[in-house]
Amino acid sequence: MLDNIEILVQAPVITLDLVLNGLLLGAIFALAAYGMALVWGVMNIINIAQGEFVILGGYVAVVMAAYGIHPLIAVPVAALLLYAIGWALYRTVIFRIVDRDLFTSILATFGISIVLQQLMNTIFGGNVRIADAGLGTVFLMNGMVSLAQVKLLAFALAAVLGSTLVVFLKRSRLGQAIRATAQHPRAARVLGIDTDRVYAATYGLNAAICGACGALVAMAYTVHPYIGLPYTIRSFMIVVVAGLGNLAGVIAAGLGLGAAENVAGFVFGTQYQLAFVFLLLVVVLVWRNRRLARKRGYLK
Amino acid sequence: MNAMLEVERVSKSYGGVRANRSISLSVEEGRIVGLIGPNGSGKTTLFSSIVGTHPIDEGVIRFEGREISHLRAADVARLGLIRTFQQTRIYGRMTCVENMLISSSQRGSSLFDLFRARNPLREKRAEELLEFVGLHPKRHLQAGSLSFGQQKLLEFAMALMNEPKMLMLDEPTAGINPTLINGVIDRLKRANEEFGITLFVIEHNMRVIMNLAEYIYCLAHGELLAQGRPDEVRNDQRVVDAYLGSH
Amino acid sequence: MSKSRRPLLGHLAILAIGIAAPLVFPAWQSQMAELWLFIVFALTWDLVGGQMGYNSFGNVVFLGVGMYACVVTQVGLFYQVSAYNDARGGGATIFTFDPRQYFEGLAIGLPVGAVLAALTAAFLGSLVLGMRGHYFAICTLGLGVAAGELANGWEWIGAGSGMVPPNPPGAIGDLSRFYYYLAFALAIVTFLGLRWLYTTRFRFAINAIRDNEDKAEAMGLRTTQIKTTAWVIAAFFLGIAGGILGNLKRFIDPIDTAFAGATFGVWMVLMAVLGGKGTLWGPVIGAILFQVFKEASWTYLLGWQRVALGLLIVLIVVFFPQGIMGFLRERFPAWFGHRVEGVKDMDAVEETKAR
Amino acid sequence: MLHYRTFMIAAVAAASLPFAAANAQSDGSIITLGAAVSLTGKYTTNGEHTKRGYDLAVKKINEAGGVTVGDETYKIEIKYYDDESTPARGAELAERLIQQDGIKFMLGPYSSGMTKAIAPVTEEHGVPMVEANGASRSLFTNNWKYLFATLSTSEQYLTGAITLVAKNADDLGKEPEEIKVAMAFENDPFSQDVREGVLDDMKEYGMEAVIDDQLPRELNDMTATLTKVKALKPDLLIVSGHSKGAATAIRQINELKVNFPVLAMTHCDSADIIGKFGDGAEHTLCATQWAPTMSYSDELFGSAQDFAKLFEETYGYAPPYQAAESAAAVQVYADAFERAGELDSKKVRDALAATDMMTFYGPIKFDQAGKNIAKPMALYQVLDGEYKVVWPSGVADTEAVVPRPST
Repeated sequence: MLDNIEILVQAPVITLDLVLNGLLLGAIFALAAYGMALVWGVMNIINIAQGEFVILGGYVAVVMAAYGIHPLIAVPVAALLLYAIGWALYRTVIFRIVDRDLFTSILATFGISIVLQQLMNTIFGGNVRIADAGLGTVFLMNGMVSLAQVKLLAFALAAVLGSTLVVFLKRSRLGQAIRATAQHPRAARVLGIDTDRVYAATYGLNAAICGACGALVAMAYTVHPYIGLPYTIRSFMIVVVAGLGNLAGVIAAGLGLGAAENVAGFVFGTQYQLAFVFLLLVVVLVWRNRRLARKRGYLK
Repeated sequence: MNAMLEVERVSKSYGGVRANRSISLSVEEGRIVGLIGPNGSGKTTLFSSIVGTHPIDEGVIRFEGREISHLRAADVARLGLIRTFQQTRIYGRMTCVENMLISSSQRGSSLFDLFRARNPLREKRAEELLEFVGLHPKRHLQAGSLSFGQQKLLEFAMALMNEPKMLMLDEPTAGINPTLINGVIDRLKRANEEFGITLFVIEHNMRVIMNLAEYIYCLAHGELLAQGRPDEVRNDQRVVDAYLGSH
Repeated sequence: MSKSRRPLLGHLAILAIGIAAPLVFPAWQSQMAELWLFIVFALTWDLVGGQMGYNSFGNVVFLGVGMYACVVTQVGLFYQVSAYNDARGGGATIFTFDPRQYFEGLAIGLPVGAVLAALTAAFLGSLVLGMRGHYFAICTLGLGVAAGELANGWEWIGAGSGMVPPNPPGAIGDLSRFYYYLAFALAIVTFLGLRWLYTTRFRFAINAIRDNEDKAEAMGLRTTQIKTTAWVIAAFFLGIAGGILGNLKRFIDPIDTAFAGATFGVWMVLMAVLGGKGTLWGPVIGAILFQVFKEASWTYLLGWQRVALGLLIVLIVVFFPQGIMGFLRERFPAWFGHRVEGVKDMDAVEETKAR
Repeated sequence: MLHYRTFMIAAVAAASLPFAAANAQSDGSIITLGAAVSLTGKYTTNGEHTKRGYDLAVKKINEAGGVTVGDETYKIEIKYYDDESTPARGAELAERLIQQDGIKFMLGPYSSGMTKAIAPVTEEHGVPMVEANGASRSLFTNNWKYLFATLSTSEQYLTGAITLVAKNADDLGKEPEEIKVAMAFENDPFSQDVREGVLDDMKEYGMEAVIDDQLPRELNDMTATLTKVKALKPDLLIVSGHSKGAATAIRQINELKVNFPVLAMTHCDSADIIGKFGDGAEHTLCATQWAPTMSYSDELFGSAQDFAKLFEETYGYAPPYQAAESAAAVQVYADAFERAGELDSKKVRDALAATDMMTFYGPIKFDQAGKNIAKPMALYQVLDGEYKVVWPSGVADTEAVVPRPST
């Protein structure tokens, strides 16, 4: 561990490399997290099937690539398909748990995630798949920092998608309805907003975001039926850190997590990378709780 | 000298809003003291500050001469200072008797006491107090199934079960059927006389508080506006203005 | 038959069935042993999740701690743990345990596992039990996964290669029968222990926390202390269950066996919910039904069993959240001692009192 | 209503459970082998290769008339369960196969972890298990009597790579003891055992490990490790993490343009790195148990090439070695049944222990511990988009290109 830190101190450019690559991955996490924050904030549902949506989107890109269609085209296609899937899931299951407690939604969406994993395994096989976008690599600082173009592209697309979403939520009628419902469902209902439809759209929108995100994952990383969990967990972590309804926070936390994770993996060894993420989650929660707790001491 | 509760220059703000500004008051042992004031004048905030639900920004709170400003809620309660809530809080999925049994005084008791065998004295006391508030026939019902008024009575009984030295009641008659209010006042007075419990009562209903309290403090906009005996306060022009102004 | 004797006879019948089952159905004994452990899982989860209302996804931490602590003790009493675990890569040493060593290790290992799990609960509880509601659920989820990942990186206990519990000496004979009875005994002790616990005021205290924690605090209950105690009790029994499970499974994978949040961790929640949260018998019934469903789906729905499991979770949570006991209580409140008296004469009583 | 239905379903399931334990064992003239393989979970791909290997051999043997035991001929069947890629489940299913389904002969699962979980069970019940996918060395240090493995054990997987690098150290401008090795192994029983073997081999030449990272099981990014590789410039990078590790490594090495002289890994063919990455996979050294170009043959399948062709016709892709070694495991059983002359577990075990046969997959002969000592491990190299065996020299198609030409 110490020699790893030594490397970083001696060659700061490596830190830069780690951080930049981490930021690129973080953008994808942030995108998925934004979807999770949307569903959580508007519908009060924690969607454990988030990662499975991402992987499903990835498979859309993989399948299209297999038919010779450039995976970039898969980004909107995956979003559309996943919107439909999300909408259908809402109409069959999710609408029944909207007004129940978070615990119910965690368990129910966990069930959904198992089913999705299994179906993906049956349909697409258990193999590791990729969608090749056929892009090169960008070098900086005498080749010491290398960034895959596809990751840069994914980063850019994530940014575009994110800002489109913000504009959509601000400007469009549906977006305004979603925001109104998030703030006060009962009042929204009184004002004539069909909250049920808003919820369906929100859940579909989240799935669509994940789908687009997944297509990027398939281009830049790998997909596999059982690898959704990391995306769920990191989305979760990001939302918890950033809080709901705080887009800037979600982006900052997403990018920060990506970078921190990469540096931690380098310093502690990759075997502790995931443990680091989770312990960070626990530490953040405990710290938040401490901060919120009153400063009154115990009676001695 | 025999002030049981002393509040000295207590301030508390939430976000940017200053809910309590340098409030000082005291409640003497054995008395019934009222706290009135228009909506949003900081009465409930002061209660919460006293019993330790949240930290105060400035000031000192003493109970029986001992500073409790930094104690947590549970520890304040264990000293014998118990509050009730405006929106009643009871244990909805437990029966009335169970509600009572877990409400007995925690003063000086340890975790271990929770594992002790049943205590017939405690059970008898619970029945008596349920009888006292008129809920005895409903003692085996789930508390959550009671009407709002009955829940208020149950909460009152639970507070008595705790054998507090001082009981702080947040609007004990709010939401209660007007025909039942006299019964509530009667029981509060009996609790004060028979059980020797000092009462500190937030009340909106002027008729009730004038009837009940021996001394009254009035808050407005987070500050102490007036104090005195009921008739003094009632005739205080500032109090009248505050109430009228709030409408 | 008198009313007080009926439950006694019922209990005796269960005891008889439990003792006779492995002799009658020897082929099923390891599944039945697992079932008894599942009952312990569900009962202990319900203590915190059902009775106290703190839905934990991290109880699997105590299972894993108990499992590792027990097995490490079993080995450590007689050999160097690091040497034992290094040998997985092929050492010359062969580690054998004679019957005395084997049972001695187990007799010390199980309590060590229980105590360590309880200590872990005390420590973690003081950190995370201050949180309310869903933040607690999330935090425990994180704890469960983090524990698995840490164990997965810790060389001393075998890291990702896992750890093999001591090989039982051949003289012992049918090992899974031995563990069946151990698991059975643990389930009985846990059940009776919790049944006693639920007769004390401690049960009222944790129910009060479930129903209204602020009120409980305002009434002088030190809630964090009580919550931690409940978690410690759950962890204690889970720790023993972990030790038994590790030896029963004979190979401890850090993520798939010990800190198996995605399987045991979720199953314990599911079993309690299925049977009915906040009841004594609910988790037991839930565990039985779940185990039967699980085993049946493995036989009849090969390759689709996880789909079936996922659908089961969704169905239970969405359509049957009150569980079997909850359902029965709604329909037949009288069975549960919830007396409902004539509402009409109640109002009359109230009126007279008020006058 | 729904509650009643739930209840009824559960009740029916409960009632029907005991009947599941019906008679599966050799009624009439069928021998049933039992296997718990990964049909779901993270090892699905390789579990499938394993199952297809078994199935193909069974089909072929039955077509050829089955096995003659004593005076009777038997057909072979396999009873499968899905272990979901979790060891805890594997042990349970083994017990189930033996106790409830009455299986007397077991085939192995996929992966070392799963085999580790199952072996104690089969051992306790005295049921022979011929396994083809548990390479971990520790499986063979327990004095187990009923465990036999057709494959070479894990410590041999990458011996070839170390040897080749040591031999070609000159071309790297170094002495063998100056060679710097970077290691990235998944944190699972198999890969960790491969690591142990690599460390032993390195010690022999005095090589130094400059990176020793363990990859998480939920692997989706190995940037941290590859950045270290960039910084420390090792001569050899070794990666082992089943199919997922192989695919992720090659993808990111190419993307980050990490340059180093030699890359060696496991599971190239089961991850199909050539199909996925084309040029990106060029010059990678891959551990393999078997290759279709090898010159082994037997009567059932013919040559290795014939097996490969048959497999491809049947399943539509070239057989990874996992399929070949699994098919061989069934052949071993068939052979042992015939030699044992009766279907008694103990007798069959003794016959298995005495196995000395040639198959399309290579020679099979078990040592005391039950591992196959007759067949060497081999090494592929990806050359011009094809897997070429480059080591050991006896079976090599061509000369290895080490280090890879710098581009």
